[in-house]
Amino acid sequence: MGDILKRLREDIHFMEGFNSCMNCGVCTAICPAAEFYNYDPRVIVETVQRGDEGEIEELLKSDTIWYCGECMSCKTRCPRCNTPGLVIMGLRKVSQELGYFVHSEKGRQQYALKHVIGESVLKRGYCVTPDLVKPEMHPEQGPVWEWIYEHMDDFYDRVHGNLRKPGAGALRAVDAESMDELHRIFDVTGGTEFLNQIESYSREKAEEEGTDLEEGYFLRTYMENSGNHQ
Amino acid sequence: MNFWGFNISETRSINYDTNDKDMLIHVLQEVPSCKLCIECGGCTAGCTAGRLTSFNIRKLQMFMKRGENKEIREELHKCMLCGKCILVCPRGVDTRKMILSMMKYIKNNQK
Amino acid sequence: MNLEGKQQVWKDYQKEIADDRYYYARSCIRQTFFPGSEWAYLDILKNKLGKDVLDDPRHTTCTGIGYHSDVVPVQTIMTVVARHFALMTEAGYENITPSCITSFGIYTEILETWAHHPEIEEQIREYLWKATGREFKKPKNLAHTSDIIYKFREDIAAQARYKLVDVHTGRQLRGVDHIGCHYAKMFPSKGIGGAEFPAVLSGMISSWGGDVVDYPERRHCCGFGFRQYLVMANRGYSVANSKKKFESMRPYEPDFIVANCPGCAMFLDKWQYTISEMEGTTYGQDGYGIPVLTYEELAGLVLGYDPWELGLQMHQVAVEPLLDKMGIAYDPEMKYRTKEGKDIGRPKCPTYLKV
Amino acid sequence: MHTVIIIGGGPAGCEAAYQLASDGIQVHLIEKNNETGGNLNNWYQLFPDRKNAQDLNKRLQEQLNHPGITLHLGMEPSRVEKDGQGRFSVSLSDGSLLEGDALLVATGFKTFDAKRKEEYGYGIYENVVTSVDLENMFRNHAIRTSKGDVPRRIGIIHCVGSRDEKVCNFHCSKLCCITGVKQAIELREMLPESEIFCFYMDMRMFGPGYEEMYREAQEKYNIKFIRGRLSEAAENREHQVQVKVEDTLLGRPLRVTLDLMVLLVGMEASNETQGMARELGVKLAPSGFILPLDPHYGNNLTGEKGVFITGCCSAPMNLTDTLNDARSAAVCITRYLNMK
Repeated sequence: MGDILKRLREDIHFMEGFNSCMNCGVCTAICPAAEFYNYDPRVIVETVQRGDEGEIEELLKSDTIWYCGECMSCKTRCPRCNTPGLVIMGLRKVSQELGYFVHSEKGRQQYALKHVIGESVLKRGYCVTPDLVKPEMHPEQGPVWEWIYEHMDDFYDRVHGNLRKPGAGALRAVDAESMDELHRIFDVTGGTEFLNQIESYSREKAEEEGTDLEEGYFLRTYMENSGNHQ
Repeated sequence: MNFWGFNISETRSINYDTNDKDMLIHVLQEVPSCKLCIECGGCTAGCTAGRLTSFNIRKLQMFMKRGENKEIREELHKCMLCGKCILVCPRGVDTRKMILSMMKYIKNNQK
Repeated sequence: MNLEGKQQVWKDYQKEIADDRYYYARSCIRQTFFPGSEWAYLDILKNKLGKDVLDDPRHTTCTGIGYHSDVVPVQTIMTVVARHFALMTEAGYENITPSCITSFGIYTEILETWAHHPEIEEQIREYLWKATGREFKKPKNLAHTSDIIYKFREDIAAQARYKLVDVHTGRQLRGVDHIGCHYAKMFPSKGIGGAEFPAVLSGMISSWGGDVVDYPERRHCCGFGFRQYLVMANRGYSVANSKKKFESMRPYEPDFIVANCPGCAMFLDKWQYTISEMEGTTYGQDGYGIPVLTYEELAGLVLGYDPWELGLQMHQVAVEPLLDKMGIAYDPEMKYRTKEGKDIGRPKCPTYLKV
Repeated sequence: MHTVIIIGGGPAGCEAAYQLASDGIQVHLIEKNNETGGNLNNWYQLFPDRKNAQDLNKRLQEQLNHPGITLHLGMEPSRVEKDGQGRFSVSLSDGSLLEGDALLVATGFKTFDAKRKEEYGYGIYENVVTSVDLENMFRNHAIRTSKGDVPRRIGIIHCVGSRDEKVCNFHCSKLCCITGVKQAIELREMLPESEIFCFYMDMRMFGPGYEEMYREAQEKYNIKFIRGRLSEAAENREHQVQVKVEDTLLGRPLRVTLDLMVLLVGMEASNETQGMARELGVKLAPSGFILPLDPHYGNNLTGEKGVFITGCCSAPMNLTDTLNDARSAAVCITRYLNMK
């Protein structure tokens, strides 16, 4: 058995998500990603079922595995109790461990996600906080959000928030001890290493392209869309 | 890039309710054997054009049956009309005649 | 549509929900976009229903958005959640109630995984001990905060100051329920009413006097898709999914949408603005959008909370048409003021969407 | 003279009764309903020859006039006991007691309860019916939507309750594919203007004349076959059924609105089959049907001496196979009794 298959078979998501597939298509029929991307979860499961290492490597380097939105609608329906969404989580993990994600446009976005979400978790103790939803990065949030963003301190006070202040309440500052514990959990469980791995593969790619990781490369991964995804 | 950084994606779903089945009606009249296809792919496996291009005759006739005529307009000219597919078909579909009938329909219904 | 058929399904999926003493876990998205909802939830539970809820300042994100964006490994999220269980245990609580649907899905998934793979639970206990010196008991009861409101929906109805009825015509207001995908699609038995006909929100609408709209794309995802929204380049997917839902519900002329997932509530609100700007389409009456509420906001309105204290001014789609129908008194002047009444300006108006 | 007790008066039980009686064996046939025929009573026409199902039923009933057969209609066995000599005594629901030298279980199947596939909306959406409901519509010659209109577009859904781990049925019910083809043709004959689809995973045309019938459905009746299992159905404002499948051979999701949706419900062991298995201590297969002693040489035998099985209590079977299986059971029983 090749290295990729071995890694997949050790992955809990893959183990739980993949039994055997009869190609019935119920997953694709209701998949939001199949509706709007050139994506077919049935074909993903069929590919891993065939078990061809080369074919799976190609998959890990492609845009395809990054189209899924992990809504897990597929789990409800599969008559063989597979979960293509969990198979995707396994494939994405291995793609990132082996550095294959930087080969595709959608895969490279993992750097943007690491930058936006990963760092927010480690700095604020939350995945999202109001100051991170910058109106220029989120035009779709609209003028009300823009206004809230500009008057954040006054505004959150009005709706019972406790923005960046100690104590309980929405949007409070997480205390230093809890943040330390969160960091140590990331260190002990491999979370920090995983984020660093994404960063180092991305850095290599950025250097290869001669762009600055945190500026040019980040913006590219955040905004680039070749339009070849349907 | 627009102001938003994205466009609203279009659906890839086949909408059978709204699709145009006019070509299908035309072709079925001229080549009734089309109804017999069991989508086995025998035609595609040996297809001369399919070896060299993205041409897939099985899918093409299926697209016609679903009223997805755009794909047909894009792909049809790749067929070399060699007729190998007829030899293979286990249901005796006159695939070559089907292609010709599609071509005729498209020629007569140029947009 | 045959209601008795649905009621039979609801009977098949009744889950156990604790009566009292809840450990509360906040949500990244809900506290950012709906802080008033989190406040209202705690206030309703404590002051209207007399329940004991602990709002522990020491808990953090569950890292769920990172997990489903595939930047946080499973062992890490499991250990972060284990820490929440430890905090709950230390505080003397046994019932955990996350406010986020993705958290609820993840807690459920983790407990199920541990049940099938005790060796993973052992490993996580070791990790937690190593990282924090903490130990934990697994929660006795896990329920989403919308489950709690559902459980006490009749008590809320008994204290209601307003009903989901048009006071001018007596017509029942038509409500669309939108259930977050991770509520019951992964584990149907963990959701009230199951995955196909969830009753958690429709039950609230009915109890508070409204009429539930069931439309063809009801079960479809709002389109958040984690990486599909978080990365700008992918947002065409997110908005397209919500649009599909709006198009499908529009013929039913709903008066409001209610969601139990904070992300869905935010997106279904904001995308109506985006679609109106990009395509000129609006989905409500007379150029307005369809107001989108969290279930806490809906409960709050029914109970007579001030709309601006609930944070309804944070919505991009104007809620005033709904407030007017329900006959709720509000001060339009105060909508964008601070707590002290200071004027801090007001948001710009969208091009097409009436506000 | 030997006596055999047969439990279940469907086609298998009836045919076996007649064969045994013709061999000079005394037969007690127990049937819970007030008429024999079992599930056959619900059928309009048979495949592949489109024979009226009730003609066959009548023929089977007439055979029961044989003097060697005693019919116990409206009766259920309340207790079954076996003594040391291999004799069986069966107490009936009216308190009477039957005795016999062998027992033949012919308790058959039940159709899958379509409500268990919640996402298909049976019992909730107005225009979703089962294949059994449709047979009933055929008998009444009334194919109408809930509003009383002629359905313009009809979808037939294969594999409902079969090959589906979600409802704990791993097995293929075998007959639904051909039933779908037959019903599609019947629909076309009654409603020549309507468009008819079959949504299938595999067309399992296992019997003689079946593949030919499938071909005819395409060629002569223009039935449209789409390879994709139904994922979910929903009802729109007009009470039509909107379905979502993947057109798997094109690799694209497909949406279509139907006026009438027919669910080809699969077969499960009947409650009586499960009950008899428990009572007699015979083994069940994972499918819930009774497990024969050997799938090739002992398909009418169970692990219990003197207890025989026939028909759909052991697996989904078409009528041809059921009747053959009944004769085969009769042969086995005769041989068993002669060696006793």
